[in-house]
Amino acid sequence: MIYSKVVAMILAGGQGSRLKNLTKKTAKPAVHFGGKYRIIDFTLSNCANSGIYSVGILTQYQPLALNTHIGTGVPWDLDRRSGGVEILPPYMSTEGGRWYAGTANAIYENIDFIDLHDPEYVLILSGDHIYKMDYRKMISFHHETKADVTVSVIEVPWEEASRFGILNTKDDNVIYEFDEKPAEPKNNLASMGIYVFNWKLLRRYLREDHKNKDSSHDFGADIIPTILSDGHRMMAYRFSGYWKDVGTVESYWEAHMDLLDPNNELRLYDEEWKIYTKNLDVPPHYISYDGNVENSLLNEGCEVYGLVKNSILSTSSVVEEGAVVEDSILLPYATVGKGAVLKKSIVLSRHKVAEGEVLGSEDEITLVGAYDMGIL
Amino acid sequence: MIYSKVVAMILAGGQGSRLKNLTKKTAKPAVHFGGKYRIIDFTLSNCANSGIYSVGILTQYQPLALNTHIGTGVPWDLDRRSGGVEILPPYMSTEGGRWYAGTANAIYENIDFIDLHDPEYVLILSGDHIYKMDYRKMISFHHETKADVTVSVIEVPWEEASRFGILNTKDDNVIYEFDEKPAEPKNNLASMGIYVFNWKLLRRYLREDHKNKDSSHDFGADIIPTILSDGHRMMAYRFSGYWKDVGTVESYWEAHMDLLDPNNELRLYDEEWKIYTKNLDVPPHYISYDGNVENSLLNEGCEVYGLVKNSILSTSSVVEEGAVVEDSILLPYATVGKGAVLKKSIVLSRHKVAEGEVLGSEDEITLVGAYDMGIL
Amino acid sequence: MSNLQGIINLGEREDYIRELTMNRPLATVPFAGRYRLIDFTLSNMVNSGIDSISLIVKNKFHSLNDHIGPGKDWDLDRKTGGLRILYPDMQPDSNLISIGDIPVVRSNLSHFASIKKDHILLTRSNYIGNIDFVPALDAHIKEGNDITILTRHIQQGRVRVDLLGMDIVQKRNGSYSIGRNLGNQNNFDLSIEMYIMKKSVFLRIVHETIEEGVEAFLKKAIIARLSDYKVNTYTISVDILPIHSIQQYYNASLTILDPEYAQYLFYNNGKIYTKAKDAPSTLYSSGSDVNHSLIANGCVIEGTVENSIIFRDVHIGRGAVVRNSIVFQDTQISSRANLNYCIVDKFVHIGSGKVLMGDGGLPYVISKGASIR
Amino acid sequence: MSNLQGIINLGEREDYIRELTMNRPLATVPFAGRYRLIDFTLSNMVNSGIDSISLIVKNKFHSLNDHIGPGKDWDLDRKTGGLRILYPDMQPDSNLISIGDIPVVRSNLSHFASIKKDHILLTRSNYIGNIDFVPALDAHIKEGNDITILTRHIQQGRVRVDLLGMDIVQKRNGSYSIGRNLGNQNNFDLSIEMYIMKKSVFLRIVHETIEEGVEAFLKKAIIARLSDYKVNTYTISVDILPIHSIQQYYNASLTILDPEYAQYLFYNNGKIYTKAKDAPSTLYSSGSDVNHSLIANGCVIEGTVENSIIFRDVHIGRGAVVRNSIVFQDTQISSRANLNYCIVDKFVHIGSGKVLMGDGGLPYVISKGASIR
Repeated sequence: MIYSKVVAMILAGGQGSRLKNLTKKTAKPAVHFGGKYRIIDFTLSNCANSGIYSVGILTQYQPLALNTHIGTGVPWDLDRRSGGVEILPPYMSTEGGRWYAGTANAIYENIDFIDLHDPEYVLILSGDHIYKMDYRKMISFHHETKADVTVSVIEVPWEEASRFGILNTKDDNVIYEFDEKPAEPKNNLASMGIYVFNWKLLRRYLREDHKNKDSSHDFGADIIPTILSDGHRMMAYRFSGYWKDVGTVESYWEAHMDLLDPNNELRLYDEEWKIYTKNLDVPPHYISYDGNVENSLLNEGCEVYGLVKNSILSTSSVVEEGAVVEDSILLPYATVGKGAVLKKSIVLSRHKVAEGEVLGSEDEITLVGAYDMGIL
Repeated sequence: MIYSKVVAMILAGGQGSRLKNLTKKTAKPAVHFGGKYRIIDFTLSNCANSGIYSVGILTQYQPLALNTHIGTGVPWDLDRRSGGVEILPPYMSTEGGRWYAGTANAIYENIDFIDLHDPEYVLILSGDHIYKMDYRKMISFHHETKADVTVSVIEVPWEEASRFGILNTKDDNVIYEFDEKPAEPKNNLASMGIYVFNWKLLRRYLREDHKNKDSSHDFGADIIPTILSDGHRMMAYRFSGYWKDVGTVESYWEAHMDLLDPNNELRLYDEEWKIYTKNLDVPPHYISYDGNVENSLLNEGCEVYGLVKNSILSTSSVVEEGAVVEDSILLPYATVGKGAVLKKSIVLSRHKVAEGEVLGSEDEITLVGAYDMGIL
Repeated sequence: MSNLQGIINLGEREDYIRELTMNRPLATVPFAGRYRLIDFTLSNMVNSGIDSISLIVKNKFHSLNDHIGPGKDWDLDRKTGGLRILYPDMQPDSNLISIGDIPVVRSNLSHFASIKKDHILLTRSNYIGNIDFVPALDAHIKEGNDITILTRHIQQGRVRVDLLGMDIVQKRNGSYSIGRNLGNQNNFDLSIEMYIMKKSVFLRIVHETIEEGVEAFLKKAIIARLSDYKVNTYTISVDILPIHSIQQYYNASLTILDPEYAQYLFYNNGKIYTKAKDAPSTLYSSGSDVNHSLIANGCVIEGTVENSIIFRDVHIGRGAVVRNSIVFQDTQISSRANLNYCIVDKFVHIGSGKVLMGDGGLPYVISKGASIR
Repeated sequence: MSNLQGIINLGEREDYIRELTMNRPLATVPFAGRYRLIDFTLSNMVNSGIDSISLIVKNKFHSLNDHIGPGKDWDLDRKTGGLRILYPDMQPDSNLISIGDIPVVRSNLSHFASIKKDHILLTRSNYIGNIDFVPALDAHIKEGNDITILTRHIQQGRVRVDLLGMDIVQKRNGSYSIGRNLGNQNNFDLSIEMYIMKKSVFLRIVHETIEEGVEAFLKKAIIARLSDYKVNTYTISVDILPIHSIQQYYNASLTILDPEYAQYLFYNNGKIYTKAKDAPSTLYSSGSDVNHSLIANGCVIEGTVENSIIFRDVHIGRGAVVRNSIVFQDTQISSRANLNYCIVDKFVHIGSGKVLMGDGGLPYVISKGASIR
C-alpha cells in the first residue's frame, strides 16, 4: 500500500523556447508527439500505470492547450473523487501574486496542496521527457534502501557526460557528489530530473530555500546540493531503457525517427504499459488507390493520396494527390497540398502547405507554419 | 438549442477582504455558506439547472480550496468530455506573465478559451452572490429583444439606490444610461453584475479596452458605458426573488439568519432547482439525550450535546455538553467546548472554542478563529 | 437540454445476421474499423442534443456492458439523465422469460413513466448514418403529430434486392400503414424504424399493449395502432445504411471506403464516439502496399491490403495479401496468407501461406477466436 | 493497486426480511439515515484499496442500478477495474432461469477468468461494519492459505438469540467446517460470510461446481469443498452487525445511536460513501424537541423525535411524536400523529392525529408508498 502514500508533482510550466514555433503559443509538455500523443502523456501514463493516482501538474506558460488536453483526466483514469489529477498554476495570496521562480519554488508554493494528501513520499517529475518507467520500482528501491532522497539516473556515453548533471556514486549507489555539466566527468550516470523525496524532509528544505535570497530555487542547482552537503542519504536509482529529452527541434525530430524502427526500445505496442491520450474521435485513416506509404507511422483520421516515406503523420493530417512527404512529421490536421514536396520538415498543426510548394532539405530540419496553438 | 451556444464565465478571483478572516486564506467564492454549501455553489448550480454546460471559472486569489471543492465538476454534472467546468487562472505567454487587472481583463486574457467553444452568447457571472436564477429566461429575453447586451437588474428600495450601479431605462426596458452610485438616483433598478453579451461584439470591445491605457478594465466602469455610448442596444432584464451579495461579515451573517425563516424566498427545499455541492460523506447529525435545538439549521455530521438556538451548524460541527450557541454560525468541523457560551458569533472552520469560554455580544458580530483555510 | 428522450430498442429479433451475433447483440457488431453499430445511433442522439437515453436490452448483456461501461465516451455518465440500461426483470417466483421486447418494457414501466421529456425518439441500433434529429423533432412539434415516422425516399427501388423484406410506409385513405417491401414498387418510402412520438402516446400504446397482451414486440404494437393517432412521415435527406444481413453489412462496410461518404458519415452533424482503446499509430514497413483501404490504429502492416477495412491491433505479415475483406481487431494474418472476400472476426489467427477465398455475394465469415494454421 | 478483487454476491437467498425487500434487493435496503446496506461493503472495499469489484446480481436490478449509477460516488467509474455488475445471461433459446446464484456465475465465467488479481474477497452485502481488509489479506498470504474464512469471535453466545441459525466455523480433526448455530455453544466463531481465496482456488471451485451440477449456491459449493484446501480463519476484531431479519435490522439501526459506535462505523478505516442526494440542511422549528436521534438532511422537524432514525426529506409536523422508530426518506408524518416502534418505508403519508404502535420485539413495518389518513 505504499503507493497510496505518494503524490507525484509534474513540472509542466516551462516554455521550451528551443522548440521555436512549436512552443510559441503552447507549453512544451503539450507539444504533439508520435502521431497521436502529447509529450506529457508519457509521464501521466507512467503515473497511472504505476498506480499513482494523486498527481499535481505545475503550469505557468500558455496552459490552454494543456488544460484542454487533460480535461478531467479521464484518458489516464485520473478523474477521481479524491486525488486524481489537478492543475496547479501560480496564484495570489494576501502578500500579492508570485510567478513560479524555479522548479523548487513551484513546489514550495504548493505545499498546502501536497499536505492535503498527507503523503510519505513526493515524486518530482518533469513533463517533457519521452520514456516509460514503473515508478513503483523506484519508490520500492527508495523505501528499501532507507534513502532520504532518490535520484533516477541513466548511463550516458562517456563522451556526452559533460552535457549532463552527473551523479558521482559509491559502489552501493550512494550518491556523494553532484556535478553539473562537469568538464572532466568522474562518472557517466546522468540525472533524469526524477526525484523521490521523503516529504517531511523536502518540506523543510523548501522552506529554507525559500528564505535564501541567493538561491535560484531549482532542484538540481540548489535543493539537491544542499541536502547532499547536509549529509542526508541520497541514492541513485539506475534506469535503463528509452529516455529522451525532446528539448530541441533536432532531438524532437530524431525521437520521431526512432519510432519508425519496429524494434525501438520505447515499445509503444506493449499492451501491458499503454500510453494514454485524449481520444479525438476520428475514424481510421484512409489510403487511396494512388496513395503510397513506406516505412511510416500513420495515425487515425489521416488521408493519403500521395507518397509518404519515412515519415510520421499525426491525427487527421492529409497528403493530397501527387504530393511527396519524406523524412518529415505532419502535426495534427496539417495538409500537404497537391504536388507539394517536403523533405525533412515538420509541418505545424492545422497548417496547409500550398499546392506545388517545395520545402526542406537534407541538411537541416525545416519548421513549416507560423506557430502552433496546439488546441484540437 | 440556443443554450448550447452559451459559454458562462464566472468571476471568482477576488479576495473579498471585507469578509476579514473568512477570506484570508481562501477566495470569497469558496467561503462556506448555509451549513452545507460554498458561495459559488449557487452560481454553478444555476448554470447546471439552466442547461449551460460550458463554464469557465476565473481564479486568481488563493484558489486551493476552490479547486479542491470543484474537482472535476461531478456534483454539478459538469464533468463533461467537451465543455464542462474549467478553472482559468492567470498564465504566462511569450510577453511574460500578467495577473488579471480587472473583470474585463480577466475575460480578455481568456478569449482563446471562449473561442474554442465558438459561442453565440457569453454570460458573465459573479461567483459571490446568493440567488437562484434560470439563466435560460434571461438569454431568451436577450434573443427575443434582439439585444447586443442584456444586464440583469433587481429593484432595490429607493433609499438604498445610491449604493448601487443604477441602470436608467426607457419604458420598454431599453437602457439609456448607467449611473454608478448616483447621489440622486433617477431609478431603482440595480445591476446584479450579470451580463449577456453577443460574443462577437464583446470580443471587439475587450480588444479595444485592452489597448486603452486609461481603462480600469472593469465591466461596470469601462465596458458597459463604452458600449452604451456607442449606441448599441442594451436591455435590462428584471429579476425578482432572493438575491444577496454577502460581501461583508454583517451581510454574511444576515443571509444566514434569512435561512431560518421557513418561508424564505431562497427556497432551498425546492426539488426542482437544487443547489449542488461537494458530497463530504458524513453521516446524519446526532442530537443527544440532553441536546436541545430550537429554530436552527443543522447539517450532516453535526453532534449536539448542548443548546442550539437561532443558529446554523455547518457540516460536522460539534456543540459539547452544557454549551450554549445562540444567533451564531458554526463553520464546518468547528467545535464549541463544554460549557462555552456563544452569542452572535461566527466560528471559523476547524476552530475549537475552549471549554467555558464566553464569546460574542448582542451589539456586533464576532468572528472566532484565526483564519479559514476552507479545505475540507 | 433537448425535449426528446432517446429510446434505443435492442429487443427486436436479430437472428438474420447470426454469424456475427453469436456472442454479441447486433448493437455491438464491429463496424468501420473502430466502431460498434450502436455507436452511430448513440452519437447521433448525443450530437442532436439528446441528453437522456434509455437502452432496452433483452439478453447478451456482457458485450454491451463491456463496450459502454460507465458511458464516459459518449458523455452519458450523468447524475441526471445520461444513459440508462433497462434490463428484463426476473422475479424469483417467475422462471419464464417471455418472447419479445414487451416483457422488458413492462418490467421498466416506472422508468418510462418518470421520463421528463415531452417526446421520445424510438430507434434501433442497426441503421447507420450521421443524422441530426432536431429538424425532425421541429417538424413533429410544428405539425402537432402524435407519431412521426422517419423515412428515406427510395427511387428505382425495384432493382434494389438489398431492400427486400424491409419496412415500407404507405398512406391509404388518409392513414399510414407500415408493411413489407416485396419489390413490387419502384418508388417508395422506406421506414428506418425510427419514430418520434409524444411521450403520452408512447405510454398509452405501451399500457394498451400490456393490458391486451396480444403483441410481443413494441414495433408491431405501434404499427397496429397507427390509425388511432395523428401520424405523419418525415423524410431524412441524408444517406442511411441498413444492416439486416451479412450482405448488407459487407456492402455498407465497403461503402465507407468512398472518402466523400466517409466525410459525411464521420463528420456531418458531429463526430461518432466510441470506446477509447488507446492503441498507438499504425506502422507501415517498407514492403507494405496498401490501396483504397481504411486502417485503424495499432496495426503493423507488412503486406498488401486492397479494398479492405482493417480494425485495431491487426498484424498483416510480410507477403500476405488481403483483398476485399474486413478484418476485426486483434487478428493475425501471417506472412504469405492470401484472403479475398472474407470477414474475419476478432482474435483470429491465419497461418502462413493459408488461402481463404469467399465471394462478393456471400463473404466468407471466419468466426471469433478461430485458428487456421 | 490492491492485489485483491472484490466480489459481492447478491445472489443468495434473501427472503427472510421480506417486508423491506419486496421491490429492492437486500443490498439496497436503506440504513442509518442516508445509506443503503451495500454502501458499507463497497466502501470498506474501496477504503481497503480494492479498485476492482464484481457484483453478482440475480434479479431486481432497477433499485441497484438507480443507486449505483455509473459508480462515481465510490470512485468506481474507472476505465480499467472499477465496478462491474454481472447479470445472469438469457439466451433466447433457453427460457428458464435456474435456482441459485451458480447460473449467474456460469454465465460470467469469462469475466472471472479475466480477473487480474491473485486473490479474491467474496462477501455479501448484509454485514455492516467498518473493516480494513488489508490485515486479513496479509495474514492470508503469509499463512499461504487457499481459503481464509473471516470470523467474529463470540463469547456468551448461548444468550444471543439474534445469532441463532447463523453460520459458525468449527475445526475438527484438523479441518474446518461451517454449520448452523443452534445455540448449544457459549463460545464460537461466527462466520461473517466473507472469504479471501486464491483466485485459482475460486476458479477451480466454480468450475467443479458447474461440472458436477450438484450445488445451486456458491456458498454451499465452497463449504462442501473446505476439506480439499488449506483453510484458516481470520478473526475480525471490529464490530460487525449482521442483517438477516427485521429484528436484527431494527436492533442494528438503534445501535448506531450510540455516538461511540457511530464514530467507529462512519470513520474507523475511512468514510462510508453513498449516492449524493443534494438535500439542504435540516430545519428545526422553535417547537421541536429531539432527543437521542440521528436525523438526515433535508428534513423539517416541528414535532418530537426520540430514540429514532429519520432519513432524508422527512417532514415531522407540529405536535407529532416519533419514538423508537425508523422513518425512510420522503415520508410525511403529519401534525399530532404518534408513532412508536415503527419502521416507515419511503413515500409514506401518515395523516394528522394517527396513532401507530408497534412493539420493540416486532416493529410495525409500514410499506412503501402507503397512505394512512
